[in-house]
Amino acid sequence: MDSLTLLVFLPLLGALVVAFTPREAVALQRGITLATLLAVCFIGLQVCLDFDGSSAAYQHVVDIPWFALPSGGGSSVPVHFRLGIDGLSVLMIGLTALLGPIVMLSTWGHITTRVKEFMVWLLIMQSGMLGVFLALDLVLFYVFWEITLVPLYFMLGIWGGERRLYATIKFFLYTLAGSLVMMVGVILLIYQLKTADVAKLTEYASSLDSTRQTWIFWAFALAFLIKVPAMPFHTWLPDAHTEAPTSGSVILAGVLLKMGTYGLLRFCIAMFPAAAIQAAPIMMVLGAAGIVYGAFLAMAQFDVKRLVACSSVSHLGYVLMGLFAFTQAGLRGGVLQMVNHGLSTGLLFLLIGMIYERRHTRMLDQYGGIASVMPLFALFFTLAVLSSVGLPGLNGFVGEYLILLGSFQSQPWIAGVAVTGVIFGAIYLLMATRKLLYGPLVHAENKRLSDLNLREVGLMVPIVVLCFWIGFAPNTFLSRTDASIDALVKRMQETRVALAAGAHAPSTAALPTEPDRR
Amino acid sequence: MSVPPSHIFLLAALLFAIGAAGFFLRRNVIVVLMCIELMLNAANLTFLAASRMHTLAHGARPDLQGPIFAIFVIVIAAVEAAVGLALVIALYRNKQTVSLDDVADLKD
Amino acid sequence: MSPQLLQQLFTADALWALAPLIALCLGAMLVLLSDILPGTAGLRRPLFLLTIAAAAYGAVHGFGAPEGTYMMGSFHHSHALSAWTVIFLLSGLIAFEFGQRYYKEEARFLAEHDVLMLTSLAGMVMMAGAADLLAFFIGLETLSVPLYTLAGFRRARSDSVEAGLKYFMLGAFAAAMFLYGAALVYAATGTISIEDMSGMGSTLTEPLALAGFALIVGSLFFKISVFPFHLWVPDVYQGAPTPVTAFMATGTKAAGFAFLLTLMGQNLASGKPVLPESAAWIVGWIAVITMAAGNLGALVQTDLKRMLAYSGVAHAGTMLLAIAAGWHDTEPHGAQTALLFYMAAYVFTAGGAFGLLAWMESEGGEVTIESLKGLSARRPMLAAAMAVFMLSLGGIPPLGGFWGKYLVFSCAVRADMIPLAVIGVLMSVIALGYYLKVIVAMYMQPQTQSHSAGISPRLAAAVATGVCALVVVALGMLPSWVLERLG
Amino acid sequence: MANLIFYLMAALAVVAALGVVAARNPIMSILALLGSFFALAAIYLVSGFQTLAALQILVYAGAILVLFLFVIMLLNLANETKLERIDLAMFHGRKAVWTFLIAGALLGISAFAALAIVPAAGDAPALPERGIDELQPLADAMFSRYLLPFELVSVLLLATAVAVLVLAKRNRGPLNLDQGGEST
Repeated sequence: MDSLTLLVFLPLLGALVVAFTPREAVALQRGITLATLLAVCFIGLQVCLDFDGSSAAYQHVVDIPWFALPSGGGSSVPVHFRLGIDGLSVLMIGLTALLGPIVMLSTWGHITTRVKEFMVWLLIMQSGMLGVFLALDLVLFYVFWEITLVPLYFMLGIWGGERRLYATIKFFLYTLAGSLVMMVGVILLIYQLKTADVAKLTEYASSLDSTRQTWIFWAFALAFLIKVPAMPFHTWLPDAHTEAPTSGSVILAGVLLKMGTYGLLRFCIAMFPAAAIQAAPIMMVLGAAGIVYGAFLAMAQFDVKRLVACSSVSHLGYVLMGLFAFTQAGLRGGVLQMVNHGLSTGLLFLLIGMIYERRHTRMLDQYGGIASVMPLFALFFTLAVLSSVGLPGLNGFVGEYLILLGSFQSQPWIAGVAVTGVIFGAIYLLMATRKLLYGPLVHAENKRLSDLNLREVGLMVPIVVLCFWIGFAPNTFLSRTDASIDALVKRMQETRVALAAGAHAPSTAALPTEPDRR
Repeated sequence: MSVPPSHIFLLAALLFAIGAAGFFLRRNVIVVLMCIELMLNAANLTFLAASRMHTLAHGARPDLQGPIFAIFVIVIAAVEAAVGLALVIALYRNKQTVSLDDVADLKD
Repeated sequence: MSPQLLQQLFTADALWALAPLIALCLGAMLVLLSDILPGTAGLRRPLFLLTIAAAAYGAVHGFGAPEGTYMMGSFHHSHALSAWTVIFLLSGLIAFEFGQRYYKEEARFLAEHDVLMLTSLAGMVMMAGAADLLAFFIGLETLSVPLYTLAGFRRARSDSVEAGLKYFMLGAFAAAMFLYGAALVYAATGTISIEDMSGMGSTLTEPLALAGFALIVGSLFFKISVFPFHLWVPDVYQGAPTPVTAFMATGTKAAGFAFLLTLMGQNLASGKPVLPESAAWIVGWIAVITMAAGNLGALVQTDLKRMLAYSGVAHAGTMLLAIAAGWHDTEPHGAQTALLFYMAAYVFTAGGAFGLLAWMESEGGEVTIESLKGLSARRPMLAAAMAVFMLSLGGIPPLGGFWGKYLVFSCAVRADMIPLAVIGVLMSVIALGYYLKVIVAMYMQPQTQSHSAGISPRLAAAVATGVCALVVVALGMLPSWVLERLG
Repeated sequence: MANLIFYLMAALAVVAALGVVAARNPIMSILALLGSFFALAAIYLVSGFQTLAALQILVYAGAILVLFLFVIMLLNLANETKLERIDLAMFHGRKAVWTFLIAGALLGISAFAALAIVPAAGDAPALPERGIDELQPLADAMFSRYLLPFELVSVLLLATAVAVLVLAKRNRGPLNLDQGGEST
């Protein structure tokens, strides 16, 4: 079996095996899960290393016919099990694969009941997320997209905090509403173009008439914006993060939200460049608004986890802005910032989880001065915060810099507003750090806190290494995305020229004369 | 007889409407069943009126679809009456009533 | 009857086309005999299963029989009919398996129960294959009369008898409505053959025909529980014995939709709808309103059976959307394919859910959301199966219900009914609201004291539950299983 | 003459139908129904359907109505204390509004449709000499073109017998039909 199929099915296989272990054999379940995720991580990273960054083509493509959907006029559209990676997805694959074992290792501390079920959901989640990033068939993508809802729903609902039922149903219904509208878009697109192959769709979609393009664009965009979550649709996120168990939060922040931005990039922008250009000002405003609003929201929080959750809204605003700048710098920054946010916010959630396990509170006023009792924790936390606020030398700086650069090139005013977010971000995160770590040690309970153990440090080391690596040598990563991004930028420029010339319809290809029929 | 077809149809419509009104107005299950029989008869009359109309239109070649349908309807009417009355008896055993007002165990 | 006539009527092809019907009728009589003859009581169950198997064999073999009308134009045979027949049989089989050891006081009438079930199945096949209004009407009654009785089967319980009576009253009213409508259509067109009608063009839009079709469709809406004729559903479903409810919710609905498809021309040689095109948007809006009525009704229920009953209304609405799209669908058999798939998934999903309910009910009385709390700890497999059914009903991939939903909304999109499709998909968000409530209770809330009644082991029910859940998953993973056989 | 019979019988049918709905005593309803059926049979006869007219009397009046009568007597429903209240209150309230809406809509639609029938132009040809539904052709059609529904009806009748048996058979204990009759 080739590696991409393995990436998707290995976790499922692991889930099946775990499901058949006896309920009490917790160590066995953990062992199998960890082994599976490590294997997936290894394969995933290997795939990313093998990726040829100089080509914009899909690589490692797997293509197996799955079934055929009736699609009008007696013809049918074959749906394939088609996987592959290109510059837009390669980093996300790496990130997802890497975070898998890390998340698993973090569960030792906080998942003590119904371990088996959790492991099963964790593995299914991994398989679903990898599927979303790998799928090159629109229907397959949609299936994976919805599958990922279920495991997180259970993770939140069973192992979450006190208001978990509210949060989990809100999360589920909110995101489902978006994806169902997308379903109508998917159906319409497939019906119009008679193919479900993402590559062909990308090629043909711009031949649709512009109104239709705009409608389908927004049907997709709605689902992705809710998932990101962009500003007016963000209300589910703080609730979900606050109530989720640590591992859930890490998955949510690390990977799940990126599915939204990835979707915007792969489907909204790449498929409908003309509609995307028209929507760009709105999207960039949403991004900038998210940056500023998220920052203000975060400033008002007393719960440190909720604070980080709100900061996610702010950080993903950058990504949104960068992607819709359509400049090389903006897109590169956007793609890189997706990884950065996964690393640094993931790290923050891990750390918050660790301290919560010890102290069972996340209220900032319950802490203070714990740097003296937990020096290692303080070190990692400070690092994570600095990476998050974009200190030069760490990963966040590169991403934010590229994004702001790219945005200035296309929409200076909006970018100008967004810059203020950098300052706000620094303020609330550093304030939180001060309240948490420094100052006098007021609360007696905090004096007995034990510092991080070997497992906890070990699971964070890879993330920290990556933070520095991206900070110092971002090209290792960016070089893999460049070919795809350059191709996209070129396409956007052509479309822009065509739009300006008034010929809004065909930009790259006419409708296929020989539709993909069976 | 030279009655225009529309008059027969109107009679059937009237009978059907009276039956339907009785179906909703009456509380006694048995009378409600009778109202259904009334409606079935209205339908039968329509079938026969239509058959007659088509027979006339075809130049006196009998159109048998209507009468056949009507015969089946009479059989089905008997079937429904039998099952309906059996249900009435079962209801009476349980609740000593045949009034629909007392049939209200199942509600939101 | 002359031998020539017999030869003309009963050709080999006709016999194969009618095989499921013949098998079911013969089976009903054999089961009845086994009850009467001394010492053959043990044969009841094997005979029932054998009948289903024989009918299914006939149906599967019927895939090969040439399509067309048989019995001088009363019965239409097509591949789709074979598929519908298989769905009916599955619905009956699932209801039968879950009905094992369900009845206590009525156990001495089990043979009668099975006879009624088999006749009802014969009625469904007749409805789906009816090529004229008379054949359909007889099928409808053959379906309904046994079902009235089955709904009131627990005759010592007033809620069951009440359900039977309610179902009977409204069913009889609907039948009268159908007959009156059929008479008007016959008056307008001069024929009761649907095939003949489909070629009549403007005759079909005369006032007389329009009034007739409106009444016919209204009575069908009653059978498939569509707004505004859905009000009987919760009461009857709740009062009827739960295995019978499963049968009503799946089989009856399937039979009603099969005939609606015939009226839409999908089983006819001409392929032209009999119903006037101007109804497309009306039916579409009725579909959407039905979804809303069903989902909102289900949202406030605490009794699981009642909730599932309302959800059945919502599903009928979704399926009706495919019918509404039928006039303008660019895919000639799009609605047929979509509904067959939808129903195939729904038979296992709803059949499984209702069946599971019947199983749980037999020990602890009524099953409410409250009583499901903590089920995953007590009976993990049961809870998992229920969760699969709920998610499939909600249309979450990779479960069978998802593809059904996808195909139905594809019909709507192809027919350019995009606003309806969008409202329709958003309705399923509401639907998830209550399906998730069940999962929340089972998995995320601790058991409450009052409901700790155990669930007795029952082999037939356990096997049926397992098979249903597996098929629901398999249909989601490999929709080609069904889709390719329909193509 | 035939026209006169038709209109007379039509009036009788309508009045009798109203009687079915309005009679307080179910026995009276049955009698009214009988009258309505009789009137319809007469209409069938003058319209050229002698077989159907005979069946109408035989099956409806002879079998179905007797069945109704039997059950009413069995359950002692003609007892004065059990009669339904029939008064003007019945025609008030939400239920009545709905009833008249539905019945009115049914009547309106079908009347509109019926009036839209264009009478055949010119001299209407006479009906077939021996009526429309002669027994021989009727039987021929029944056992060829309509054989399948006919056969299925036989199965349905069998099922009906079973159904009635299940629903109405005594329980093991004594039938408690009398209780209801006497306690009230």
